[in-house]
Amino acid sequence: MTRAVIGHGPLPKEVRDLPEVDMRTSLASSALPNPVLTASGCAASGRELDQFFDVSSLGAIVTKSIMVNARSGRATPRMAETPAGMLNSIGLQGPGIDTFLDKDLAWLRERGARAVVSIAGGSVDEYTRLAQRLRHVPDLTAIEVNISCPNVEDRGLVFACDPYAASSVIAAVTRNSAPGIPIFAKLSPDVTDIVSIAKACIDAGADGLSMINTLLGMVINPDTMRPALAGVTGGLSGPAIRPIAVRAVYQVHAAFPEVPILGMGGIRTGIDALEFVLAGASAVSVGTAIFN
Amino acid sequence: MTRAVIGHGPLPKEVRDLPEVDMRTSLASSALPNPVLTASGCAASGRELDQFFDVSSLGAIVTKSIMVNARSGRATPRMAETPAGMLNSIGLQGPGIDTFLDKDLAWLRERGARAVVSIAGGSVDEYTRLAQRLRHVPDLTAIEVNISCPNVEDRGLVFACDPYAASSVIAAVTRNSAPGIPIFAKLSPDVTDIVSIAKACIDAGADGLSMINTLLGMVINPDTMRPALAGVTGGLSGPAIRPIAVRAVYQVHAAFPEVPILGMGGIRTGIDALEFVLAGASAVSVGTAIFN
Amino acid sequence: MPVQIRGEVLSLRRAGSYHVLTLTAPGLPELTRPGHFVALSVGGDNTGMLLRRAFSVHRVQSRGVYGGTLDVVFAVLGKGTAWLADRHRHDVIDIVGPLGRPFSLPREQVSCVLVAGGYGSAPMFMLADALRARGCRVDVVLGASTEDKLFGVLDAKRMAATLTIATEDGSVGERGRVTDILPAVLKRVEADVVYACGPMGMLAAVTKQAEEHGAHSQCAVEESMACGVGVCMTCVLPVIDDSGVTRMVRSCVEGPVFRGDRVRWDDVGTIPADCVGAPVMSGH
Amino acid sequence: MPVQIRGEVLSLRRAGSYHVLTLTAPGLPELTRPGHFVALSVGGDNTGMLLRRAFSVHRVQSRGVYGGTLDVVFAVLGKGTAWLADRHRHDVIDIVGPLGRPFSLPREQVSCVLVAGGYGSAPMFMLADALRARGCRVDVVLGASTEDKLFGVLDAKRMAATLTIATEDGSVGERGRVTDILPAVLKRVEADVVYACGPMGMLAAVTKQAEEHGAHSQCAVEESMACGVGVCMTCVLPVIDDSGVTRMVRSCVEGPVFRGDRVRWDDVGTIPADCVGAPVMSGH
Ligand SMILES: Cc1cc2nc3c(=O)[nH]c(=O)nc-3n(C[C@H](O)[C@H](O)[C@H](O)COP(=O)(O)OP(=O)(O)OC[C@H]3O[C@@H](n4cnc5c(N)ncnc54)[C@H](O)[C@@H]3O)c2cc1C
Ligand SMILES: Cc1cc2nc3c(=O)[nH]c(=O)nc-3n(C[C@H](O)[C@H](O)[C@H](O)COP(=O)(O)OP(=O)(O)OC[C@H]3O[C@@H](n4cnc5c(N)ncnc54)[C@H](O)[C@@H]3O)c2cc1C
Ligand SMILES: Cc1cc2nc3c(=O)[nH]c(=O)nc-3n(C[C@H](O)[C@H](O)[C@H](O)COP(=O)(O)O)c2cc1C
Ligand SMILES: Cc1cc2nc3c(=O)[nH]c(=O)nc-3n(C[C@H](O)[C@H](O)[C@H](O)COP(=O)(O)O)c2cc1C
Ligand code: FES
Ligand code: FES
Repeated sequence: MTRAVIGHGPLPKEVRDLPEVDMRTSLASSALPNPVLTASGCAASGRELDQFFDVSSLGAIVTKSIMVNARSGRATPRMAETPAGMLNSIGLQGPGIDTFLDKDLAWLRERGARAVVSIAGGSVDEYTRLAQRLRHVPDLTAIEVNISCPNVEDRGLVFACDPYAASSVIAAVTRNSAPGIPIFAKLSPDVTDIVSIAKACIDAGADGLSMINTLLGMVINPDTMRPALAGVTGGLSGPAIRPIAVRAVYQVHAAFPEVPILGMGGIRTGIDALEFVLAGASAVSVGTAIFN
Repeated sequence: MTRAVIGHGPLPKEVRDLPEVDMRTSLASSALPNPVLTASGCAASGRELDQFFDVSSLGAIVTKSIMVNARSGRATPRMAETPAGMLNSIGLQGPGIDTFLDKDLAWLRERGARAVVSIAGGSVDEYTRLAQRLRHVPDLTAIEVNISCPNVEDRGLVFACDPYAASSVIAAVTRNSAPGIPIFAKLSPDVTDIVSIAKACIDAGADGLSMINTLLGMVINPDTMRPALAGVTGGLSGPAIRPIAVRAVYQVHAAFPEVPILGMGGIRTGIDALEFVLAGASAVSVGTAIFN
Repeated sequence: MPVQIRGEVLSLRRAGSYHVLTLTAPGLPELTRPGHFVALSVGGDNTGMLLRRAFSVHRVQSRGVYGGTLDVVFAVLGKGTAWLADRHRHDVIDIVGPLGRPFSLPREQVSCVLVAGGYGSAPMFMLADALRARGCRVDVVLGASTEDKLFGVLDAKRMAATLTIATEDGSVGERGRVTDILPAVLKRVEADVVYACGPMGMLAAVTKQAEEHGAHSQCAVEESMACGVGVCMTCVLPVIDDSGVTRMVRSCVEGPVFRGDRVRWDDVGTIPADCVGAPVMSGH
Repeated sequence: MPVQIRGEVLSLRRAGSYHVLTLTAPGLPELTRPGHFVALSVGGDNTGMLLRRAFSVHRVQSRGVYGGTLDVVFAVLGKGTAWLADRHRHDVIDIVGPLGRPFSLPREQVSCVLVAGGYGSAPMFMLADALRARGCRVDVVLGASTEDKLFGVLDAKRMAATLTIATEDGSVGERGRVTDILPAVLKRVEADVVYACGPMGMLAAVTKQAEEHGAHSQCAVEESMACGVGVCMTCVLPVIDDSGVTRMVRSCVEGPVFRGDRVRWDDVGTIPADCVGAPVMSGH
């Protein structure tokens, strides 16, 4: 989108078609030089991409969702390509918040790149501890709360699929975060009524919404006749889901025109990004297209 | 899938890769010579396709969802192509049940083709009247109940998105249909928990389930900066949604292994069809791929 | 009765802003009448582009070593036409056709004016041949925004009794639109029938001018299509039937050629309230 | 430091069951070491195939009119490789590379055995050159199910001190698998290091045989990859680190070459219970 972002490596080759104008935007109270961010889980913590282009030129890096403890993730295969999309079932592999802060976030700060830290938990308590841990971390652009996680305390029900569960997490995070840091709730499209989940998050204190996370999908390998992913189901991302993402952003923006939205889902080009902006997004995240 | 189905016109060129074996299957109590059907709304009532191949060689034609009265549908543009998919917002244009029975179903019967009649309504009463109207129609292979319609009596809430509403429609249809005719409830993937909707339909008397209908999506035209469809949102179909459809079939089959499932969503090839069968479908419908 | 054919690219050449694509198409020429269209698959294997693209048949030839060829003329508009413009000799393109209802030809030897905007002239040469074979007089009116967007000027010159051209920038012919010059032509040649192909706005205006002149009009419309064969209901527009009732009819099977006076041009893109099955207004 | 290059197809030729693709790749040769891989975009514009495909670098040449070329050897497996096999001269393919960690080269002049299954020999020729340049002895062992699935037999013959071949159908060399013939070779040449590239099962067995013989092993693995550059965590396998702790590590950046004795071959495809961050078992 900004010329600096493109053409030097595995990043959306065509995210460049927007006019060369002042691209400054903001995520709630945080100002960004441009509205193109990476999507959580698709850029790790930025370091690998910095070989290809200057990550500090991005609106921000949204880091891979981090949990309290180190986590090995799911068994492999973790990925299957699908028509204009892909499934992943990484299972939130990561080093845990302490190592993340010491190594990854420290690197981003040193590098001068803006960071949106994505957090994930298996219980309201885990989100609370993550928020507390981030409370005294300086210079965060925002916290993105990945609520598309199973609640281990409620039969594995995904927080993002229930207004009450979603609201409990967001309330805990806002209560325990430093005042002034924008809290974005990341919504799942796998719900009957995304507007009601958005409302629950806003009412619980979310400053903005990130949407959308992946859709639950599955591929069966015709040769083995078994699910292609070790984890059986996985999250569908990529251009295939763009129409669903644009619809979700549009619906939620129509209901809450004042609430900033970080739009994502299948963005590959500047034109795609523009579609999200027209639907109501203030900024966009690029995920799967980074792999292309 | 059966050789007769392919190669003569706009029909899945590659739906042929399954082994040449006995392909007989059944939809609940109805026997089919092979498991490939057309999807509702993608084959009209079969007559146009008969120019390209013998429609009586299909497992069955699932006819365009019919309502009680003639209906003009939505304004144009009604279609937008998306990555590996398309959006449609036809708005159930059709001639109404009487003309349908006189002209379309009569033609199918004369032609010797099996027919699954898809019905759609704006109220439980409309579905009831459609079931009654079909009660004395001989030789129907099944009735497919398209419940992805807004309930005009309940703020336009889609029947398929609420277990109670879905169950009311299915109960009314089963109660008013000829005994012995299989009733398939067609489910929408746009729900938090498709298993609970499936359960509601089965408990209400559905003999089988058709899944999935389209997902709600939207495209904004970057030139006009307005929604590409006159109806703003539309239904997403095609290979893009296949992983979601396979997942839905798999989940519902796991929960209700005895209930026959007519699987659909993005099927283009015999391999794709096999994926649905492995996920638990007894037969498959081909929709968007007919246009290719 | 359309057929499905795997056509091989014989040639692809530029003509002004347009591309002329010639494909092998055995079996197609014999079935094709002026005004028919074909639907071409685009993008190749594993493409994200699912839908066929519709193009008027420009020319068919049934003899020759290839056992039948097809020419279409196209402008690069989006992804699919960009892909077509990038084909090479021997590439294979899947063709379904001929589709739709062709132009109606008059029984008598009447005076016909063929009006086209941009690539809308593509089907007009087959039509002119058919009309002249019946002894009709054929005059041609072509229009475009600028010279390079006119198609087939030389051919038109050769076959038409007269050729009149309008370009919006005046680069050739009169400065203006076809509808600025059409009334004079209708009058001069005492036109009985007007055949038109081009943008909706042009067709609406041509229909009106034909009516004012007392001529019949036959208009080939271009509506966005998903299936092209009548099964999906994407391509509808409001058309008045013989009994005066308006219906939303499929332009891929009941068109693309319509009697101009039957199409409710001003209501295209809407569902007229008096159309069959229109939503019943609630309220007072 | 990888680069992204739009490579032009210079040639595509068959070699037994495989295809050898030569692309222009200015800037790539200078950066590439034996064992590096490249990630190629497949499918062209508007393709439904989003992900790059990974291929070992077979050969690079930095001189010549093209300012750098790249050779990869591939088998047609699915849609993406089928697309690659259908390319023509001058087609453009987007390349990212070199990626991953290359083979470690010994400091001393030791005896090296290079073992490869199928197209696993692709990276071995650059490796053999590098080893011989350091004065190492190089012996090669190639295996495949059948003769046409061996790659580079002639080249291997030319450069290796000895070449031993096994095919499962006995069409050339010994009948059997590489691991049936490897122990004898290791003994005969008094191998210090074994370099291996091929299917996981082969790598596991080669590692074991190397260990039994007392040789080091360096194995290039092939895990399914989404990004190829370390950002997505798709390509992990359980590897023991210097302190004896097992972690799920990314084969695209910490591999594809691993010390054989560090990979928990039997646990590939699982999350070993003693691995860092493994789910804590609940219950008794
Ligand atoms: C009966 C008929 C005859 C036609 N004849 C010609 C011709 O002779 N020469 C020519 O250049 N064009 C012709 N067109 C228009 C041509 O079909 C479109 O320009 C073409 O489909 C655009 O495809 P695209 O992939 O480049 O554009 P995109 O915008 O990428 O297409 C996206 C989708 O929208 C549809 N679409 C977009 N624009 C149009 C349009 N104007 N009309 C119909 N569908 C559209 C496409 O078919 C596709 O499904 C005709 C259309 C119809 C319906
Ligand atoms: C480091 C590395 C080096 C490789 N070197 C070579 C080589 O030199 N020659 C060669 O022929 N092949 C090589 N492969 C395997 C090659 O990447 C796959 O054969 C190829 O990706 C298959 O793509 P496809 O579209 O034909 O198959 P599809 O099955 O259609 O691919 C679908 C998806 O799965 C992935 N995938 C499928 N099979 C494999 C596989 N075996 N390994 C990794 N990803 C896979 C694809 O990349 C794609 O994302 C290598 C793989 C890796 C990871
Ligand atoms: C490999 C992969 C890993 C992901 N990991 C996370 C994650 O850790 N946290 C999260 O909130 N979203 C995660 N996502 C979802 C993306 O952030 C994004 O919401 C989604 O992929 C849609 O955008 P896209 O189509 O541009 O990829 C992941 C997506 C992919 C493809
Ligand atoms: C143009 C179009 C019209 C459709 N009309 C109907 C309909 O009338 N009733 C219905 O139940 N489903 C309808 N569908 C949904 C299909 O029957 C099918 O469930 C869906 O498209 C997924 O299958 P596919 O990906 O193979 O198209 C329609 C789909 C399309 C593309
Ligand atoms: S395009 Fe499908 S009915 Fe006309
Ligand atoms: S493939 Fe993405 S981290 Fe290795």
